[in-house]
Amino acid sequence: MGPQHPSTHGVLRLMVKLDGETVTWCEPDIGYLHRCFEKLSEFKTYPQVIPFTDRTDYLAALLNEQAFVEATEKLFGDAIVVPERALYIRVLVAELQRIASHLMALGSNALDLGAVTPFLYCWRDREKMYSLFERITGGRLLYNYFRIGGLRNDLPEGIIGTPNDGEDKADKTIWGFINYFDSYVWPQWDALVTGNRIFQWRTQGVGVLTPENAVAYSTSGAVIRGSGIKWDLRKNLPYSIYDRFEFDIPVGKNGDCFDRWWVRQEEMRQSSRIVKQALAWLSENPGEVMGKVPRVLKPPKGEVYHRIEGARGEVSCYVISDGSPNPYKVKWRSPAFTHLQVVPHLTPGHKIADVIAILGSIDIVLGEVDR
Amino acid sequence: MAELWNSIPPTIQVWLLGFGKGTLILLWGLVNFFVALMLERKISAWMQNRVGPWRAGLHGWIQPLADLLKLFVKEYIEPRNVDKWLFVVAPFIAYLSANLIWLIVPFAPGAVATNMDIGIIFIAAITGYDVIAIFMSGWGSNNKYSLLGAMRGAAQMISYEVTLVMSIIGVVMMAGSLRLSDIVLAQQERGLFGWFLFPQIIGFVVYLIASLAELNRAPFDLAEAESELVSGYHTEYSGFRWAVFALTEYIHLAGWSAIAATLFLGGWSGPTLGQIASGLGNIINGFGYFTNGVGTAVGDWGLMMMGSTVWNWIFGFMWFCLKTYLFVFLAMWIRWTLPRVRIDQLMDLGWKFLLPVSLGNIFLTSVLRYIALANDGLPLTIGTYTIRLLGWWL
Amino acid sequence: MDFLNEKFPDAQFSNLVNGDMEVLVPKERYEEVIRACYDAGFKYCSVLSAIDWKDRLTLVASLSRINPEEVGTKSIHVKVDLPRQGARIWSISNLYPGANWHERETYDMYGIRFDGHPNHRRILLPDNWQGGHPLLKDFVDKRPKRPRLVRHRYAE
Amino acid sequence: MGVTSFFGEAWRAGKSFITGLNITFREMAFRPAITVFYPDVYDDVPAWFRGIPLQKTDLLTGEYKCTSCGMCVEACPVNVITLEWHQDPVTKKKVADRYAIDMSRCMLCNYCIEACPFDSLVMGYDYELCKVDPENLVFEFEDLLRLGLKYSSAEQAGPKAKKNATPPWVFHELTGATEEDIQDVKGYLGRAPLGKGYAPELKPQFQKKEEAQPAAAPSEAKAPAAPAVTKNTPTQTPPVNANPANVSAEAGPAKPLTAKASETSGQEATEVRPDQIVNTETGTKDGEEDKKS
Repeated sequence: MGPQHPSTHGVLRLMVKLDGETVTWCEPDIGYLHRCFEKLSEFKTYPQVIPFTDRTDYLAALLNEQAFVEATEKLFGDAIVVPERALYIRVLVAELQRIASHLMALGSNALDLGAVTPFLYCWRDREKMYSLFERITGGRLLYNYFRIGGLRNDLPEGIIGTPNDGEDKADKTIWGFINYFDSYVWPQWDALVTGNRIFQWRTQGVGVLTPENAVAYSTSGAVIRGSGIKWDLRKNLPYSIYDRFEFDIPVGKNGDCFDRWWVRQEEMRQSSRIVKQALAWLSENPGEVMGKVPRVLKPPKGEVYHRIEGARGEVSCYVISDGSPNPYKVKWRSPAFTHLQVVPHLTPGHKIADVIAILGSIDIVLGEVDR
Repeated sequence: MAELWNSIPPTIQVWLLGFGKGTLILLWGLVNFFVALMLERKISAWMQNRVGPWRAGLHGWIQPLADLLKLFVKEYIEPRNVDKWLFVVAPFIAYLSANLIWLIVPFAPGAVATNMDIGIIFIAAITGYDVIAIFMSGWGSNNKYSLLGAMRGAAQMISYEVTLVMSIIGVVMMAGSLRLSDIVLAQQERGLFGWFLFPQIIGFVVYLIASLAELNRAPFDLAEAESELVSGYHTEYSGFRWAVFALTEYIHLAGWSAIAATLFLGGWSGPTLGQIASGLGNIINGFGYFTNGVGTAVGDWGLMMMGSTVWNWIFGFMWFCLKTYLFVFLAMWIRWTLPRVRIDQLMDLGWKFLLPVSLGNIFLTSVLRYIALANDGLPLTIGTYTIRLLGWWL
Repeated sequence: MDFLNEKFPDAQFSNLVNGDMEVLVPKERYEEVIRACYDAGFKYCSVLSAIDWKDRLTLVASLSRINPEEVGTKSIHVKVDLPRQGARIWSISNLYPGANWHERETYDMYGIRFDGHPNHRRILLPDNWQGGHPLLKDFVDKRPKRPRLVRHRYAE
Repeated sequence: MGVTSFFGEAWRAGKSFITGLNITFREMAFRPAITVFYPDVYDDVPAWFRGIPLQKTDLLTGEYKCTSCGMCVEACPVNVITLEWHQDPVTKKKVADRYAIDMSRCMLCNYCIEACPFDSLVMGYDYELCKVDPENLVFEFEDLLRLGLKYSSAEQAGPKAKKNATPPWVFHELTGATEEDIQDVKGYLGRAPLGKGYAPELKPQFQKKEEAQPAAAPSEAKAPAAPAVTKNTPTQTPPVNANPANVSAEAGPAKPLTAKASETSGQEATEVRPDQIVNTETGTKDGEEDKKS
């Protein structure tokens, strides 16, 4: 199956042995999108690596930037102080990005299961979101917005909006989008796809990952939470300023495709909660968004392993500095790469249609797998 | 004209008629393809907040023509190692089987290509062709996706054929004939809203689901499931051969919708121009209370028009198309809403749910009908009134 | 994390900037340390990679504990120094199935061989790749470079 | 499977299907299409949009702002900027021989703009950069300048303004840009500039002639610089027929310019249209040059 196949989310090749329609053996073959990110980083200065991190997981680019930027800031220690406002804006855009990424995950999963219309709805709402991102950062998909020590620019004027902005302002103000999302998008998804019996037939009891295996296979994000382990690095390893926000972690029960789907769907709502809190803070506290940084960034010698909760799971970044402007080594731990290992474990015994469902439910992005 | 026609020997007459009807049916199939394809694209677009095709023609409504022309001039790619004969012939067999359905569909009073006694059986028979075509294309393509799609398609169509016929039997029992024209007439006799849809609601739902499965349409489009088996049995096709498959799909859709309209919605039956006009005249006359000239004139004209074969045809045809496309719309609506089922769930649904339900429907229909017929002549009491009501109902 | 201190007093301990603990062990005791960590509840292998220090390679395995109640969880980085040429080491992927592909990637990029790995092949690079192990510092890409595009006047 | 669960399942399934059908029907019937008819209608581009890096020109002096310092080349993560320069033996300044951006590899990260110490680079709003030939995606200095004119502005003539600056039409000669190119009448590279952020403040010869016309009327007689200007511009500025406003001022694109080149006309222009601040500035500047000549 693949590399050119409509539902492999990129260029993934799944070698599958079939007995009739039942899968007996499956192995992913990756590397078709390898772009030498880690080698490339060794030749770039620290700021220059940021746009490349966008390109690993292109559906959640801001979260990758967050991982790398915060790792580098940790290397600097106290030498770089990021302004409060920048931290809040980072959380704000990261959570918006998480909603966008989850929307895409749900949409493509629905498409894999044959429902085309939800996918188009996902695009419709994501477009609104991308207009917001475009206004904030200047890019639609690859933003290059975070900087070491702050952000490129403050939020543009009028983007926050007021808490009673409705759907008509969904692509103009963040409040407008969040209200539209809470009142329209989320219930629509819930009724149209999650409540649909065919969808439930297709996903419940398919691709069950037990909690033990979820830990053993190093899964994270929605996959480990779908298996019933309440593990979220935003809570368990509070990076940035996530300890100041109030949100819950949804957990699944059975660890099947439906639970992973449901966790994602719930998480979007929690993200919108965080966004609301951040918006409330931001509309009251203006200020700088860029801290004082030297013109040439030379972190002191040292190494740091920074883990954040990306949209798909644990995005972590292992940066080693030798005191020069270029990182000595950057290791990118991408969740999709790790999650894809589970596919050979989950698929045997299922029908070929379930392979697609499982692949969709662990939500891989091949840009991130191959880096 | 008539003399000229009579001067032709009867054998040749038959041939000429056959050719004429066949050409008309094929043309009608093409018309259906254009309309249904465009409807599909537009309806899906509207459901997804899009506008759909927009450039070709006014708001893109002649897009199918442009597509067909494009597909005509495309290269016919024939992959290596295909079974050439099967590969080439398969789309045309599918096309044939789709068009054959239209042979027995009554378009308007008396307007039917072949008024067969065994209409329903004929339908059941020719759907078998489609299975053969799909399997030929899947096997001939020499492609794993095609083969899987073909196997799925064959399994699905064969198992749903049973259910399909079972769901129709209720209607046949009520009409007492396998001939489609008779079924329409039986519904017309039952008066306004005497369609078999109401008494046979179970049969109708089963028929709807089974025909969707028979048509390989979502949520049962397993044979071409694009996210699993790239494009199923027609993965390897391109150019005009692929276009023939597309043609087949939409003609088939319209054909099954036409059958559904005939069986359950009374086919061409519906108020004709004459009936409307006479009814209008009756209203203007105040149902006889204040007869006036205008009302009488309109009513008389209506009575005159009632005898007009041409107008009855036109109106019958209109009602027929309306009902057919109601079903086409329904199929599209369902397609763009629901996700796809899995093959084992499909089989479960077919054999474990729809078949028992349709058998139960047959049983229910026969029992009620027996009771209703048996008690037809009894004096009017509350009990017998209920039974009489049932008798109308069935 | 004191359990490691007690068990392996000879290993080198240090702390990373973000509070993670780092333990540098000799190659022979790697398996022992990993098993000790595993038994102590560190059942989650976050990442496994290597660093090329030009004179040696350092294998890093980051292990952490999945405990939903624990806030501010710390991970252990087990480090092993290896020679640059022909490095072989015990594979942890039977203990941590999640490290399977990370080990394959480390082999792919640094050339470290893992004994007992269930599927020891290249992963990101093609199986027939002959160009060496790209993340080594002395790796030279011998493939032809894409030429710079040159255009002198606007042609359209 | 018991009878209850049999029919219960059917009921649940039917209910959920009808919910779904209801949603799609409502979407179909009651909500408008969100399609943007792209080649006909362009969506809004926000102020921060990153299209293509372009070179700005100081419209007051007519000089490009780039000093070939090479900061952008250093900052570029993908090395798409080619800069070749030599040192002018007289002025001891760097002169760029070649400055090109290979847009086939540019990833629009904005670092060159941030690195530029002279505010010379700007991210344009043009996003339709498709070319048949990848070699046509190499944008040379002339192209960058020509396209960057839309985003250029006239700087305040402070004490730093050079006295012997190049006359304002020089970049015309350098880039071979016609008014059509600058105003992007043909939609040569994407869309016309937007008002947000970078409002184009253009030299009079690049503004619509309609606006220049009232200033031109009273001072036709005094046009000492007219020959010089016509000498420089005619080949590069053919009569532009695409713009109906230009047809009325067919007397030659140079004439209104020269008319504006006097102090009096500049003042008159402010009287007629007080919002044309740029015009007055440039007018005075040009006037000084007139005096010198």
